[in-house]
Amino acid sequence: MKKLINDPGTVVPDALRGLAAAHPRLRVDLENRIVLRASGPRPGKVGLVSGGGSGHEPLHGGFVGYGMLDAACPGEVFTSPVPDQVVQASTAVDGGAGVLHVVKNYTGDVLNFRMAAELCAEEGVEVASVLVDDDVAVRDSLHTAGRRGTGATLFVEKVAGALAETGAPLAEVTRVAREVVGRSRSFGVALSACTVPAAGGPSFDLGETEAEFGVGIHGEPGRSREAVRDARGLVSVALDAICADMPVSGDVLVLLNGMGATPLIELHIAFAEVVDQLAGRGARVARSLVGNYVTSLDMQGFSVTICRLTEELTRLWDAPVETPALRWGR
Amino acid sequence: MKKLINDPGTVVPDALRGLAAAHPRLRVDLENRIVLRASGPRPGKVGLVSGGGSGHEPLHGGFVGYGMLDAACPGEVFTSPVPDQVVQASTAVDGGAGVLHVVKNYTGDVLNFRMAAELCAEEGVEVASVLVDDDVAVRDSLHTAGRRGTGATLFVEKVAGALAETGAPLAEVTRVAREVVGRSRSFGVALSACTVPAAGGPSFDLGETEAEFGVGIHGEPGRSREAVRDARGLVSVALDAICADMPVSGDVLVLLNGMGATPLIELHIAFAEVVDQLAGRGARVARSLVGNYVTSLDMQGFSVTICRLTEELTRLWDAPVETPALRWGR
Amino acid sequence: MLDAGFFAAWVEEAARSVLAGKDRLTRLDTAIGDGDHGTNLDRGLTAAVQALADHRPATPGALLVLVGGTLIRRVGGASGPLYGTAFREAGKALGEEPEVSPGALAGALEAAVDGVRSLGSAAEGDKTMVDALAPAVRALAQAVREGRDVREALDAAAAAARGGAEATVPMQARKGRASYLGPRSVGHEDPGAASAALLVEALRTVAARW
Amino acid sequence: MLDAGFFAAWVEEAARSVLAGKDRLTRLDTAIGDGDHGTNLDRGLTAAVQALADHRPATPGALLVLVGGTLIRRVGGASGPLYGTAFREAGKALGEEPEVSPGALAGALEAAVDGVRSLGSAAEGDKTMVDALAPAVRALAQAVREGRDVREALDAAAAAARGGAEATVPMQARKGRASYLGPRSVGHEDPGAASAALLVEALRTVAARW
Ligand SMILES: Nc1ncnc2c1ncn2[C@@H]1O[C@H](COP(=O)(O)OP(=O)(O)O)[C@@H](O)[C@H]1O
Ligand SMILES: Nc1ncnc2c1ncn2[C@@H]1O[C@H](COP(=O)(O)OP(=O)(O)O)[C@@H](O)[C@H]1O
Ligand SMILES: [Mg+2]
Ligand SMILES: [Mg+2]
Ligand SMILES: [Mg+2]
Ligand SMILES: [Mg+2]
Repeated sequence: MKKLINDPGTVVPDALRGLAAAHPRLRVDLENRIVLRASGPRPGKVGLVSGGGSGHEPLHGGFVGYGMLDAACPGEVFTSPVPDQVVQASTAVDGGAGVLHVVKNYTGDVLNFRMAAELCAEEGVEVASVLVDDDVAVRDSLHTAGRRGTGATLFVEKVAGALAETGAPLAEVTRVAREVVGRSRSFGVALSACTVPAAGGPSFDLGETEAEFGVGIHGEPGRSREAVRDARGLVSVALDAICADMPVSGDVLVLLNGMGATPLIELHIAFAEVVDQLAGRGARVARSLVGNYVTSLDMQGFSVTICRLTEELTRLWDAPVETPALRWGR
Repeated sequence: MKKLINDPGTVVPDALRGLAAAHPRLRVDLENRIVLRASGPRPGKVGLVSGGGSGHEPLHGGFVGYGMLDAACPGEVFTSPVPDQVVQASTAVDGGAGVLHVVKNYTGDVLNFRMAAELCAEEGVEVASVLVDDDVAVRDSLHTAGRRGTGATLFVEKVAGALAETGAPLAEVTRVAREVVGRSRSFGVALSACTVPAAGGPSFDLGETEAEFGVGIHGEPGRSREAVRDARGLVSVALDAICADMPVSGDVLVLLNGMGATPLIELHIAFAEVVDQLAGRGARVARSLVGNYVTSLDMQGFSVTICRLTEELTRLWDAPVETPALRWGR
Repeated sequence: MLDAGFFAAWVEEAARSVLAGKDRLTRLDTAIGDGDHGTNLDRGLTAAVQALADHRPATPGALLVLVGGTLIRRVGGASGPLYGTAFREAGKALGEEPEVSPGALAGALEAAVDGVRSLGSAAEGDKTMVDALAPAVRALAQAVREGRDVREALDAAAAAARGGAEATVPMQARKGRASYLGPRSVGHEDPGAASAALLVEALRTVAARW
Repeated sequence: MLDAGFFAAWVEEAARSVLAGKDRLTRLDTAIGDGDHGTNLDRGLTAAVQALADHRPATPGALLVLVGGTLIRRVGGASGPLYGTAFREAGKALGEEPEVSPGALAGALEAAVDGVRSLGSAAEGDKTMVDALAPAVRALAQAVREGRDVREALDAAAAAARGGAEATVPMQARKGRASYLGPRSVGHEDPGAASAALLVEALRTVAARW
């Protein structure tokens, strides 16, 4: 394992120091591992808190700022944060209008955020939660852990963040966040595994001509291992899976997301395929984002996330945002 | 070789289609392979044109927009553009105040841009050129091809672009561009080679414990192959090389750049080291950028670029910019 | 007999054993999860040992509650809240008694498993730590009911835990990260079941030399 | 004898030979450059063959100027302008004559090398295409001066080009991308010298069957 790190045991604190130094508009509480807006909470504004395991950068710390998150709680690599982090973040960002927790649907995230929410309630902070579970590679069922939360998390954070910025009440912000989840689906493909620093080796071994279909963002193997195809073929597998789960038509928002080690030139090639193939399926890519946003350490591969837009969602997506990783409109 | 591409022969046009679809504010001339601002030339404003081989994304196409480039000319992968592209781009962006060519110092780029400049002159477009040669890994000499242009290209494009936006004349824009070059130095380290799609295999083979020191951005081997170190050690090698060439003190602008396949979490770790170690050397990181900006396809590794700031350069760096890959202040 | 010192010794032995088995747990989690289970539990138990070194509660109940809270505060992931709850529920069940009878121990571990089950809503057969914990607690309770001494009873519990962990190999996961793999989760031992077996075995080890 | 048809045949033969040697050229360029030389030259010569198919100029001079322009327009990189200039200068030297004498051919190729030298300012020994082109042109001129026929003269030129390319192996590069490697550029054949040898050999091949 060759990595640009000092020590597998200090990856998260070392990276947080760098994040803090790179972004003066963030306040990084190194001791408690919380990333906050330097400007502090705004009275009357709903606070948005998210978090999860590290290794998915820029998610979530890179999305803290005007129009998006108020705080992010980074756990260890691929390990959800602990309740204390979430409680402290929630208390810190509460402007009196309550706090929305954006939680990706993993057992660890769900349990730790649930415990945190209970503790917040005890401390008098009103908390609502939205569970993001957009990954169609996982068969949904009442009897399982359900679907993973992946790329749609970015959409939820952006859209709910924009609405929160207008002073909308917690119930409204929660409603729109849930609406984004309901209208969004994702599918991921890996061309290589990732290596968790503390594990020291790749999370699985792929042959020179194999790809993992239906992977998440934690290096877990996917739904199936198949022969690799060209960008056109891989995109078509992803769109088939998404469209089989959610009929896609009309105007959509697309995230063509890199898994961390796939260069932008390749992501653009895949994105061109997405646009063409969605047109063939009767959908128009009205808004989009192409890049490494919801990553899986050094994994090669990509995911596609599609959100069926409404007028409101489009407006909130277009609203100004000013974070390290996403910025427009101001 | 596993890549998210359709065909090694169509990488550049396929990616340009994706770039066009992802960024409505760009006008991508697919036939002539030019990336332009959709808004067209502004009368009286100096036009900024850059270009080079593809495979370094977001450089240069991702830097076309307000406050930075007017046009980019992407060549084949790692192959400088041809003169026709540069001539057409220069003609297209000329607002009557002349055009500055930002050229990275590689024989191919130099020759093709020189030919283009001659053709531009014949067509009545006034052209000046700035040659970026910031890479201290290459020993400079009158008898060789000289130093490579790497990370400082981004600084030149940003700073000169900001000055051009104010309506400054070509001579002024050229002067400030040259000043950035004179005050900037870079050094790169590779943890893995990259794979040129048409070549089909890695550009060199590195052992599990080896790193290449002093690499450029074209997968060429570096100045030496040595034992890999931790982030602290690798950063210190880079800073030693830079500081041996250019005394560094006072306020500096730093680009901690990923080579394409190094995840952001690792870049932040390395950046924290840069900040600490520069402080130990008497310099303060006053401005910075951390991410994959001047890449080498799917290479793992990083480079550090340092520019000794002046008041003017700081102001121009801070000026608004609105491009796909760099955006702030509006 | 089973005083706070005994339970402190258990936590120390568990930490040792998880450290020794860390790479194996991480390998198991790499196969059907995300490769952090060994590191997670090691971090948590190391913190728990430290917490006990800083301040050793006087009663078994308070000690286990402290350990559980430490796990919740330091582990994260799925196993942090689940193991944390297990220890907390066990501690709460023990109340403020300074010494624990075999029957009270069995009752506390039943409370622990119930806590895990109600938090994670996993049933036996879902391929989780419950598949090691539940049979262990059943075997313990059964042995205690049969009047066996605590060492014999914990031998039975440890054997049942190990057997339960091994029995997860052919299961298809329905809870936790491994469930994402569907049929591909079959053929691997569940990392949480494996670590649960280590914890019960550590209890047996400490009892044997107590 | 050496009419436009002959030069068109040369370009076709060169394209064939570069296509066949493409992977080798790219491998050489991967070792001390950026791994695109084979692709670059193949793209350029394929375009040149196409350009000649679309419109075949009547004179050797115009034909070579067209080929050179096509290379400049289609290759990019260092080799595009350099080879493009070589063909253009050769073509310009030939003027508007419909047929080319051996002496005129030697003069044209001298003009070609001069063009490369003045554009790239590489001297012999710098480990570039000049190290194959310059000795080839010298051998050609010498053989023509000695009155040998064009086939023999081109045999000598091809041998000198190949020898010149091989002689780049021990050189340390001072021009082009390989110069970045400093001493590490020693021990590899220069890709541009290798392709230059292919071009001169193609000329010999066509002459042999003309
Ligand atoms: N709902 C659940 N109920 C009980 N145990 C669970 C549940 N979900 C996961 N687990 C256990 O947690 C283990 C994984 O722990 P760990 O790797 O530390 O957390 P994570 O899955 O968040 O990375 C699994 O092997 C399983 O035994
Ligand atoms: N200054 C120069 N003069 C002559 N030939 C040169 C010069 N620089 C480079 N070359 C030749 O060009 C070849 C490389 O061509 P190519 O790989 O197509 O371009 P690039 O180096 O831009 O990738 C080198 O092997 C060398 O022979
Ligand atoms: Mg985990
Ligand atoms: Mg090249
Ligand atoms: Mg895990
Ligand atoms: Mg080359």
